Amino acid sequence: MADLSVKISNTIFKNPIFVASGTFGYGTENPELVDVSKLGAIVTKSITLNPREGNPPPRIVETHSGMINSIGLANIGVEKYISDMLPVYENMDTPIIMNIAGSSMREYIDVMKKVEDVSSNIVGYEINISCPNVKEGGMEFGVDCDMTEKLTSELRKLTDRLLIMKLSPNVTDISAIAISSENGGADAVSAINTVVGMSINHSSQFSNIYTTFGGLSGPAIKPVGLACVHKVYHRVNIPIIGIGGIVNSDDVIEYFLAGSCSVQVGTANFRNPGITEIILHDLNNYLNEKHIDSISSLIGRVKTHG
Amino acid sequence: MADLSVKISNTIFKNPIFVASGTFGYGTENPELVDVSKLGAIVTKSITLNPREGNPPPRIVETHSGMINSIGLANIGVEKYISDMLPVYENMDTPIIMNIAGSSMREYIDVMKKVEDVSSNIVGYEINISCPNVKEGGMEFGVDCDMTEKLTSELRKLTDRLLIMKLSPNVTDISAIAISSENGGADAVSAINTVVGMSINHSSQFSNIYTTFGGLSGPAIKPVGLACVHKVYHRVNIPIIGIGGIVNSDDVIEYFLAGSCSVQVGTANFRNPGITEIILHDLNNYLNEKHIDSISSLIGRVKTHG
Amino acid sequence: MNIENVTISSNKEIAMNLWRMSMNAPKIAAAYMGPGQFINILPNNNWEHPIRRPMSIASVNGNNVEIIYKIFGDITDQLSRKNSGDTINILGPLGNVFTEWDNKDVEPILIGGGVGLAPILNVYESCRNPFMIIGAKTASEHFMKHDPKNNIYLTTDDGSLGIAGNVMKAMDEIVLHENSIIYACGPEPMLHVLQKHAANKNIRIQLSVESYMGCGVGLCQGCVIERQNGHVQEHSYHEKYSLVCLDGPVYKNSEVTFG
Amino acid sequence: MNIENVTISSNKEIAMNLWRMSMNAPKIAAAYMGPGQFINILPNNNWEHPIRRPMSIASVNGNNVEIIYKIFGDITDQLSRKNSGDTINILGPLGNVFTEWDNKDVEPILIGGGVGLAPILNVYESCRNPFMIIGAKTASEHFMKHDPKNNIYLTTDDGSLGIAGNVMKAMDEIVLHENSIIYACGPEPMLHVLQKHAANKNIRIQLSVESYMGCGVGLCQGCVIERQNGHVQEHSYHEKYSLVCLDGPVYKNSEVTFG
Ligand SMILES: Cc1cc2nc3c(=O)[nH]c(=O)nc-3n(C[C@H](O)[C@H](O)[C@H](O)COP(=O)(O)OP(=O)(O)OC[C@H]3O[C@@H](n4cnc5c(N)ncnc54)[C@H](O)[C@@H]3O)c2cc1C
Ligand SMILES: Cc1cc2nc3c(=O)[nH]c(=O)nc-3n(C[C@H](O)[C@H](O)[C@H](O)COP(=O)(O)OP(=O)(O)OC[C@H]3O[C@@H](n4cnc5c(N)ncnc54)[C@H](O)[C@@H]3O)c2cc1C
Ligand SMILES: Cc1cc2nc3c(=O)[nH]c(=O)nc-3n(C[C@H](O)[C@H](O)[C@H](O)COP(=O)(O)O)c2cc1C
Ligand SMILES: Cc1cc2nc3c(=O)[nH]c(=O)nc-3n(C[C@H](O)[C@H](O)[C@H](O)COP(=O)(O)O)c2cc1C
Ligand code: FES
Ligand code: FES
Repeated sequence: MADLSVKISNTIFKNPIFVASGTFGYGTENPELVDVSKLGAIVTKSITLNPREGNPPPRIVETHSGMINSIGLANIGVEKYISDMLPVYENMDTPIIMNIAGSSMREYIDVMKKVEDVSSNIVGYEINISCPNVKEGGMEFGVDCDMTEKLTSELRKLTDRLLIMKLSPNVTDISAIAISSENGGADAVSAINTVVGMSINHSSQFSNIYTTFGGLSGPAIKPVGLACVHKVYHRVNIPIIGIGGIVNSDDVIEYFLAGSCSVQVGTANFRNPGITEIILHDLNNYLNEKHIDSISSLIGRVKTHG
Repeated sequence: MADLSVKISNTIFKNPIFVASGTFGYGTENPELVDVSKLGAIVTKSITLNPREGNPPPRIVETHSGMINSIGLANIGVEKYISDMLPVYENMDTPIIMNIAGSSMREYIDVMKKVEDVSSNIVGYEINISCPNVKEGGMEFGVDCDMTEKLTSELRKLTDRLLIMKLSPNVTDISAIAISSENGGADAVSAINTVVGMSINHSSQFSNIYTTFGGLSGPAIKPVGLACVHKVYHRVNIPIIGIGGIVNSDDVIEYFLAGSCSVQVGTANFRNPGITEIILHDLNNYLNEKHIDSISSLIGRVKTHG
Repeated sequence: MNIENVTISSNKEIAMNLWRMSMNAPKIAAAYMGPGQFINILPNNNWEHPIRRPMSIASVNGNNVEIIYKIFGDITDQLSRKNSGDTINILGPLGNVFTEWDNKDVEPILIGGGVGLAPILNVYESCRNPFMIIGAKTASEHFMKHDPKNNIYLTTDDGSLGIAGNVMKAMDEIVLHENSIIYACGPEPMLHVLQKHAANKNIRIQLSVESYMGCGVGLCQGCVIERQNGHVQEHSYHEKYSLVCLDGPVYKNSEVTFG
Repeated sequence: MNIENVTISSNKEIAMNLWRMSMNAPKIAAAYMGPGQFINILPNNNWEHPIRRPMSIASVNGNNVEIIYKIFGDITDQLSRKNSGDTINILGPLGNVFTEWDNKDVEPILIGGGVGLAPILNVYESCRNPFMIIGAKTASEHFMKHDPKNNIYLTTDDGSLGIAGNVMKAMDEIVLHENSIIYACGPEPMLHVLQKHAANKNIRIQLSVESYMGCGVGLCQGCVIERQNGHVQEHSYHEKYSLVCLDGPVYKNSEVTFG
């Protein structure tokens, strides 16, 4: 049996297959279709200070090997997260990583404070500074090194739990933002959030997305995610959680080779909410067949030429 | 019969279907497979001051609905372009747009000067400031507003022919670079060049591309190209040539609606060197069926919500 | 709710571009709750189209689940090329159901437009002799008989079969009672007109709506439709928008807003 | 060079995961120049796989063009699911040819490893009784008889059929003359060893090489292989690298470098 466990800072996860924020709800939606206790971790939907209805429809559209979404951070808000979800998570074996979004430093801080003020078993926070679909998505942080570092260090003061900054690919230099996160005291970075995209119905001439621009995800962006992870890998010493277009165990191996220490599965959950169980099963077989004792031994081990 | 002609500055092209640089060689390669006289224009492979062998293999790999390339600007060099290609172009009806790449302001200038010094019928230049695969690809220009404006204005002094700056999607704010191009005196911008990507063979653990990073193209990036064009459309007054994942006439319509005044077909040529003829034929039928008199009437006409 | 690899038992073109497919889907058939529910279809393993396609259940008989679909794009084209014996992957049953049509006091008026006929036919087959109106553009899109004596009214936009005009034209032939309930599925403009009509006549209506679905199971939040209640707070969740895949696809009276 | 929609006339598994497909391709058959050439295949209209797949021509008879392929990934899997009567789109004939094998003075030694056997069989069928060595991992991958009396040698890595070992083991059985020319196609390590062997023995060799191809027609510059001449200038074009799709796939003696 290959060792699938991975370590981020001082936290050990039983396996590296996490579900990505916004693609798995609050983790409790589909018990018939997926046994969440098998997951390495659940990253919950971005939570903001107040509840949000999200953007008007149309919110999603398929593209070649991908999809664009502009959900607009529809969520129950931090109060309800605390009152309704945290107690549920107390009784779950699966580690919960809470994803937080905000439109100002204040909002991120307020949300985290509220959660830190109550007792809960969540293992960490993923900070969304990279949602391309709403003003409140944190993108003004995600494209700016100074603001990223400042936000990270402010949040670092508030918690001893894992602090993970979620990076945007829609920047000239993702490594710079990763370095700022590291300098600010993040335990890890996750990459990537969605790629800015647009889709038009040639016949009706309408934008297929209400907000015109949305976030591209799915297999189409796997090469972008791998490139971002590998670039960041050479520039920071903290672990990287790989995201983008992962649909099978081969993709997981590739993300590890590029430099990830764990991965998140997003869009693929929509096709099959139980796909992470399949990926985990195949990953185990893969490692056993190839006599790879520990998946962590693959991190960053891609062989380059020349 | 719909009017397919489009105008960029003072130049009228008989139709908006161009072939993209680096995906159609020098325009003379496959006379059996495509009648180039039907094309709106041919953008030739990037030319540098000296000939270049390009990068070692592997240079290309397929990805989901796309491909990554790292050709490394293999080209015959400007001398041979002048001696061997310009005379051929004299006898061709198809407008030729010469694409130029360089590693320094000097190199771009030298290449253009050499071509301007001889007589030829090329209609304009596309300036590659966005090749992600080689140091010499101009990316240091393409990510920097000041350098883009400086380069554009230096080249503007040298020619009265069309001057088109080719933009990279791998930046935080593509509009800013477009504005710099406009300020520098460009007649148009073209967008997009390839998206930085990476591909790994999970089994051999090798990078599938010699240079590790390469440029992602094809249908996978169509949403990215449309988004870039539409963003730029609202910020500049010069025409935009749309590029990225175009494979059929519906895609062309979508690029027009987003704000393009003509398009370039890239990767699709590899699948079928005659695909532009099919696109043109279908485009004509489309416009006739929908009673759209002139394709130019569609530019930027996407209907947005709210 | 189940994910099932099912074997296709038949797949036939029943009118122009309109196909009926039957599949052997024991788990989904067993969990089926009634007309209105849908399944989410994955016809192949490749990722060109990452997202499943929702299709209303047209009937359930024993282990057999049927859909009726129209060829629109790639996936419905691929479906039409499947042969009996081939397998596809489906997820379901999903969504809620039409209600009260099986109440003896109720006089159902079933209205289907375009591919909206699948759930409508499903109700029809469980009712005794209800009124049914099926609308299409032209005769070749119909596969039933215009049979007013048996309460079946077909309409065509071009008048090539049945009543010329849209489904509202056929409504004129039907006397509405206070016990009438309209059950409708079809294009948004049709649902919109029917919704207003029912409100004007003060009769009940149940509408099966469509929306673009990313998952069908409440994960993506993509499939929303706007609710019509006036009580939406500024900071709220799920008051303004309803998830069609979970709360729908069937909505009552003026629950939701169109256009 | 033509693009042709062709009808498949037969498609059969001839050994484990190894298939032979015949198609009716009159234009490509007419333009065909000899063993070594290949076609570039597009089995469907969707863009999940934007790029065609190159396959050596295994034979041309009248309008009939044959390939022999092994199931590696998606596209070869899709090919294996095609039935006779189905159509696919192919581009060809592409590339150069093996030469001199039809010269009476020449004694051809044909060597195919893995899927490299297609062009080798193609030469074989045009030669009178040449030596031929076909290598594979195990017996189930072979579809011919080990028949040394007729100059056909099969090898298997695991010794389950013919000569145990790789193709070099079979070379020991063959006496080389100065008129011998080796014609080889197969995995790079095999070609590499054979190239060195031929140089040592001072005999001629023609190698059909593979490379990742984006277009097959000289447009993408993706398919390069390094040349072995020492005359490369710093600023040159096409001296250091050769385009396999145009200049190859057949290279002579030590024209190209491996690994
Ligand atoms: C609850 C529900 C029930 C439906 N029942 C039926 C039915 O019984 N019979 C039938 O023929 N059709 C039905 N549809 C519509 C059906 O889902 C689309 O026709 C189908 O998705 C088209 O797919 P395509 O690949 O062939 O076409 P595409 O080219 O992908 O799309 C054509 C159009 O189909 C719609 N569509 C595409 N993907 C989705 C998606 N994931 N979710 C919703 N709509 C989409 C869009 O409006 C799109 O413009 C239903 C839709 C919903 C939401
Ligand atoms: C000149 C030439 C002749 C060939 N002749 C034959 C033949 O006669 N029979 C045969 O079975 N195979 C032949 N091949 C190899 C064949 O092209 C690959 O097996 C095929 O592309 C695999 O496609 P896939 O989608 O099934 O697998 P994939 O999963 O796409 O790829 C598996 C492997 O196939 C290779 N490959 C994929 N795409 C290409 C491409 N566009 N160009 C080159 N290689 C690619 C790569 O090495 C890749 O790792 C030939 C290749 C070349 C270059
Ligand atoms: C419908 C949808 C909603 C998403 N919502 C969020 C979100 O609320 N917060 C966040 O950080 N990322 C969100 N994401 C981004 C994903 O977590 C992930 O980074 C991205 O989809 C890329 O991974 P994938 O290609 O596997 O989907 C969302 C993605 C999708 C498709
Ligand atoms: C193999 C290959 C080579 C390319 N070479 C060049 C080049 O030399 N100069 C350039 O400006 N763009 C080059 N490009 C980028 C294309 O011109 C185009 O911008 C990009 O491929 C996106 O369009 P597509 O999706 O239609 O391919 C190249 C693209 C490919 C795939
Ligand atoms: S379709 Fe995903 S939430 Fe309804
Ligand atoms: S395969 Fe494109 S140039 Fe050879």
